[in-house]
Amino acid sequence: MDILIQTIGDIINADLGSPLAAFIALLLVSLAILGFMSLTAGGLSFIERRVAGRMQSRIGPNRVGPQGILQFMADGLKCAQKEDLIPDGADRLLFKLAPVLCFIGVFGTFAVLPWGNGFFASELNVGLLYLMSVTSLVVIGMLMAGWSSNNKWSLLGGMRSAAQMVSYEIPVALSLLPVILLCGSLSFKELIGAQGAMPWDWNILNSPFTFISFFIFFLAALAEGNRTPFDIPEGESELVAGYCTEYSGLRFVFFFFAEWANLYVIGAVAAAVFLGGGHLPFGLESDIVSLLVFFAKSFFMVFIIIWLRWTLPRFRVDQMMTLCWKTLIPLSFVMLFGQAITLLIYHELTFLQSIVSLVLFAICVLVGVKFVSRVLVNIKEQKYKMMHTLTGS
Amino acid sequence: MGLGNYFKDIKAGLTSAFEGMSISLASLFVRPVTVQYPDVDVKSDEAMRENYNGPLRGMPDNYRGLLDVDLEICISCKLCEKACPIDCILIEDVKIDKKQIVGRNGKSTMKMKSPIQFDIDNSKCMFCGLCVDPCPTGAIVHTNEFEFNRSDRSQLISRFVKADDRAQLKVRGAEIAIEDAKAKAEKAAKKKAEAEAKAKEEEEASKDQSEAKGTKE
Amino acid sequence: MVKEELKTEYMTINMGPQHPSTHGVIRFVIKTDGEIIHHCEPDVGYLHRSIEKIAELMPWQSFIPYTDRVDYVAAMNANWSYCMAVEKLAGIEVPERAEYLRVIVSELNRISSHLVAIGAADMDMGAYTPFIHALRERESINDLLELICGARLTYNYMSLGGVRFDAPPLFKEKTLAFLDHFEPVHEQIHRLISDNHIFQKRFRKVAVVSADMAKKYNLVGPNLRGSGVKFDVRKDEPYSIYDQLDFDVPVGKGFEGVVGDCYDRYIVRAEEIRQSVRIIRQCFDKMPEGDIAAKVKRVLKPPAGHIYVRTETPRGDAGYFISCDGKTSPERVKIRTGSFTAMSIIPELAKGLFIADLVAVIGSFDIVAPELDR
Amino acid sequence: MSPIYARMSEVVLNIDVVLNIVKDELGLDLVQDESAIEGSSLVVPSESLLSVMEVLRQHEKLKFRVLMSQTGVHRGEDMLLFYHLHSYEFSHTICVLCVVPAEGGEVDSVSCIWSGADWLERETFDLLGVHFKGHPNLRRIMMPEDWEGHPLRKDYKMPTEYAGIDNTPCSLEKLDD
Repeated sequence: MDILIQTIGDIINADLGSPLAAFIALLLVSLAILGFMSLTAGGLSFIERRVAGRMQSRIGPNRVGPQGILQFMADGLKCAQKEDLIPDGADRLLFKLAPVLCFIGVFGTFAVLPWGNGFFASELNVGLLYLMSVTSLVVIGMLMAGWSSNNKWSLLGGMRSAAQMVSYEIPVALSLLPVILLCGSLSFKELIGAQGAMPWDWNILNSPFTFISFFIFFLAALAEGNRTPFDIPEGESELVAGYCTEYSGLRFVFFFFAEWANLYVIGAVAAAVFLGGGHLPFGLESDIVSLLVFFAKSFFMVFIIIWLRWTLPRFRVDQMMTLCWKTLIPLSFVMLFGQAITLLIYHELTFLQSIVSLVLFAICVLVGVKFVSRVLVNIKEQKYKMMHTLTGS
Repeated sequence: MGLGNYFKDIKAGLTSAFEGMSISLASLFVRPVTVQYPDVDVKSDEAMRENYNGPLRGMPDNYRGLLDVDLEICISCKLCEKACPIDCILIEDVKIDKKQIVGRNGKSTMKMKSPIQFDIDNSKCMFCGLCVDPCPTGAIVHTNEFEFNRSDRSQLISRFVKADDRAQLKVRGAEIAIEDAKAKAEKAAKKKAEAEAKAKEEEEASKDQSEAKGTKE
Repeated sequence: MVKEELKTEYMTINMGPQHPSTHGVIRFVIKTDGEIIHHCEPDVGYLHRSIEKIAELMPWQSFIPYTDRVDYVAAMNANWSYCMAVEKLAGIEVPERAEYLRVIVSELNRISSHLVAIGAADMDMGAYTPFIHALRERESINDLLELICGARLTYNYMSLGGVRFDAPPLFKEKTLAFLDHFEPVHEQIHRLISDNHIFQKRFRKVAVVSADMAKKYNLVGPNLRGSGVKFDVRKDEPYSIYDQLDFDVPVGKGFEGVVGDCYDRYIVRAEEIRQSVRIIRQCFDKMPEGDIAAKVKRVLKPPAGHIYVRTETPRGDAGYFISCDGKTSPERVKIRTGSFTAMSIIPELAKGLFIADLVAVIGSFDIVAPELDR
Repeated sequence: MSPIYARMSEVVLNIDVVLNIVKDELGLDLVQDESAIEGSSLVVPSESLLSVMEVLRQHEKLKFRVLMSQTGVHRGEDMLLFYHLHSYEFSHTICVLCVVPAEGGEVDSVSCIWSGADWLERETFDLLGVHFKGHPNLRRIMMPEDWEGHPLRKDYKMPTEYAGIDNTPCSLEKLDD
């Protein structure tokens, strides 16, 4: 059931049976989503800059608003005031259309994204399939932007992005297949419903195969979202700014809007499909709580993406393609078959699943502990031992 | 590429990313090194100690900032003007009444001349400090002032001699020049007179001698 | 039916002078076949300031601040080369304490310069965090050098016959405290980026310069040692007090690929940082008390003749050729720098590389544009 | 200090050895350049520069495989060209001086012997106006293509304007009141 539409319908107190009321309700829903998306994208841009700043021993934007929280609004306003330049010799129609397409590609995904355990803008039974196909629009947008700019760097960026995105759609889809196999559905509602509250009940820890599938999905989704280490289409040290070199003002904002919103999409899909959606243990289930839990999980994934970006260098274009075709795709096939076989075994030996899940969970905890200890060592090394006794200049 | 290499690749990628991420996360918890400059008084030791973790506290004594000239002890020797590699110093001077001054290095010197124009073009100055080294009295020094943005390039020229002083010095200088000229003329006249007297004496002496000779003969 | 043949042509791309990764203002005209470079023509001279011409108009001492500007990333080392050349020309003896101070500041400067080189190479690869971590440490070195000479970048610290300022009180303590802090952080930066698998993949087996090729093109310094030639002016033609100091000369051994690839050049710089730390510690142990500068006439008139002096700067040996006709200013100063020769090898190296590799090559050669153009 | 490093001061290249080698190989009588303050230096006539350089590079007692620096000095009527060679095998250096007339001076390019000479000679051409015969790509390198004159020559006049940009130096002016 389309709960959001229902809710809106309740609020405006209309009979959803009539076409006009349904249209108004839909419009309101999409406006709400647009508002959410802009806030998320803007907020993420702020969070990313602050996190990046702290990871690089600097502060990041902290001037506009308390702790710089309104920085994204200032940036948006600034960009809105900029002159809208279209380069001489550019294909004007395509040049104007490209950012819109990119934006639509990301905006469309919000139609099926879950907002918690029971919230959906529209609950499609082919939700994942829809999501995969609608994000392909972004490729066309970037290719158009690169081609129409009449700039060779843009063209190179556009070509790279086309090659990259077309290739990485395959591992994204393939790595989702084991989970689909497990849950037997493409609908987000059922994917979430099939998982439990505790970590070992999540899809990711179901078997080693889903575990690895998660990483494949994560990497491939990074590549689709143009994030480091796969930010090859816009790698500024190589291609100036890639496909969006010639864009300015609001059109440029559209691209970056799409990019940051896409971050959230990646996080949300990962949270819904692999990380147990909005479930909470100990029977604390309620709509609002599941909403919060879901957001927390999505934003944690987003944080990891940001964190990765400010840690890793960038692949070279051929290495990126090698990684896709020679590593991720074969691996995801193996995972698919492995999961199929595992399912058969689990069917025979039901207790095995919980043992495997617990073992995987234990491994995760161990790795986490190791990680924390490394972090502590590194913190100790980085701190400058102040010489308070030696104050002479 | 064998299967072994394939897994080695994946393992190397994962472990190095693991370590890298632990380092970038670590810096998330370490205080940033940024000094938020206009908010923090960078010249003060205390403020810098609170806001910056590095070896520097405040500004060092020999910081090479904006040049400053102490005209009281400047003896207008023009060594700085000669030392400047880019000719951004211009000095014009007049003679003044002799004055005993004590330089920054503690040595006392006689001040005979004073600049009536001492300009430094800060838009050209590269703060190399070569003008400071040869100064015999320590009149020209670097301050630790580094904020000297101006709206106009002509305002970047620091003129150390004020217009009033310049006028005064010029008047006094002219007087001294006249006095000097007078003194010189007097001296010259005196010298001349002396020379004449000497010549006369010599003449007389020779006369005397010849007379003496004459008498002898 | 007219059969149209498919025609392909090379795409000419203008990379620079305002491209983000050309380390200053260098321009490359590259002809590419898609992503692969077919022909690369460097176009230098955007930062040409006629420093050699300026030298002819200057008294001998006044040219020292200009040598700062030759290579502003390692100004101390450039100072030193010029001073040493003039001192040899005029027969000026430098006091021992001044020599130690010179070694300390130029090794500190070498560390900071290599940190920039390493950081810039990382940034060209898309890793920003290591770059800023490297610059954070460099900032501390700038603080130390500011403490001793009052400037942060263009030091003008050395004078003919010695140095201009003595080490202030606590300079030793602060420097040693910094080194204690720096050594683990330096290792940390390496764990962060040099050991990174993606980074290694980008750098290894890319743009291999064999030892013969390096000699033919006269690569110098870390670029030469990256190709496996063990030559360091500090060891092989020791000047100053380097023969009394104990340090190693790192050479490229094909750490992650073949000898002479980008990764070798990169890691040689990293190793040199460790050696510089060793040198500074030794210098502080051995530094005597005494004068910091010899008495030099204000108007210097060296005897006529010519001299070619080289010292090891972070970008290889900087050769200062000075011709003197016995006047108060040089007749001709020629500055032979490492970046210039490193740049001349790029057209040959770039053939067949990816555009992204060209960026890696520039980063690994550590080209500094003002030094290239002078 | 470890003994594997040959110190330059210990392995001093005897200039007579070089002169003898050149005489044996080419039958040329060369003279030593006395104006060098440090190290050995020899004068080579411009017409036999290429063959002498070839000998210096190839001879197994010399093996000057590296051209460290190439430059010129404009002195009166003459253009003095300096070539600084180095050998990593023996760790010795030598300076080769070649004098050509300043006006219309020509000399053989050594870029066929050392590839690194390519850019060095381009720079000398650009700044001093020496023409190198047989150079593959003798164009301006530092100055713009349409620049007039060669800046490092002693008779060079500073231009007051380039491409419409005023180039007169600004300096402080004396006050007059």
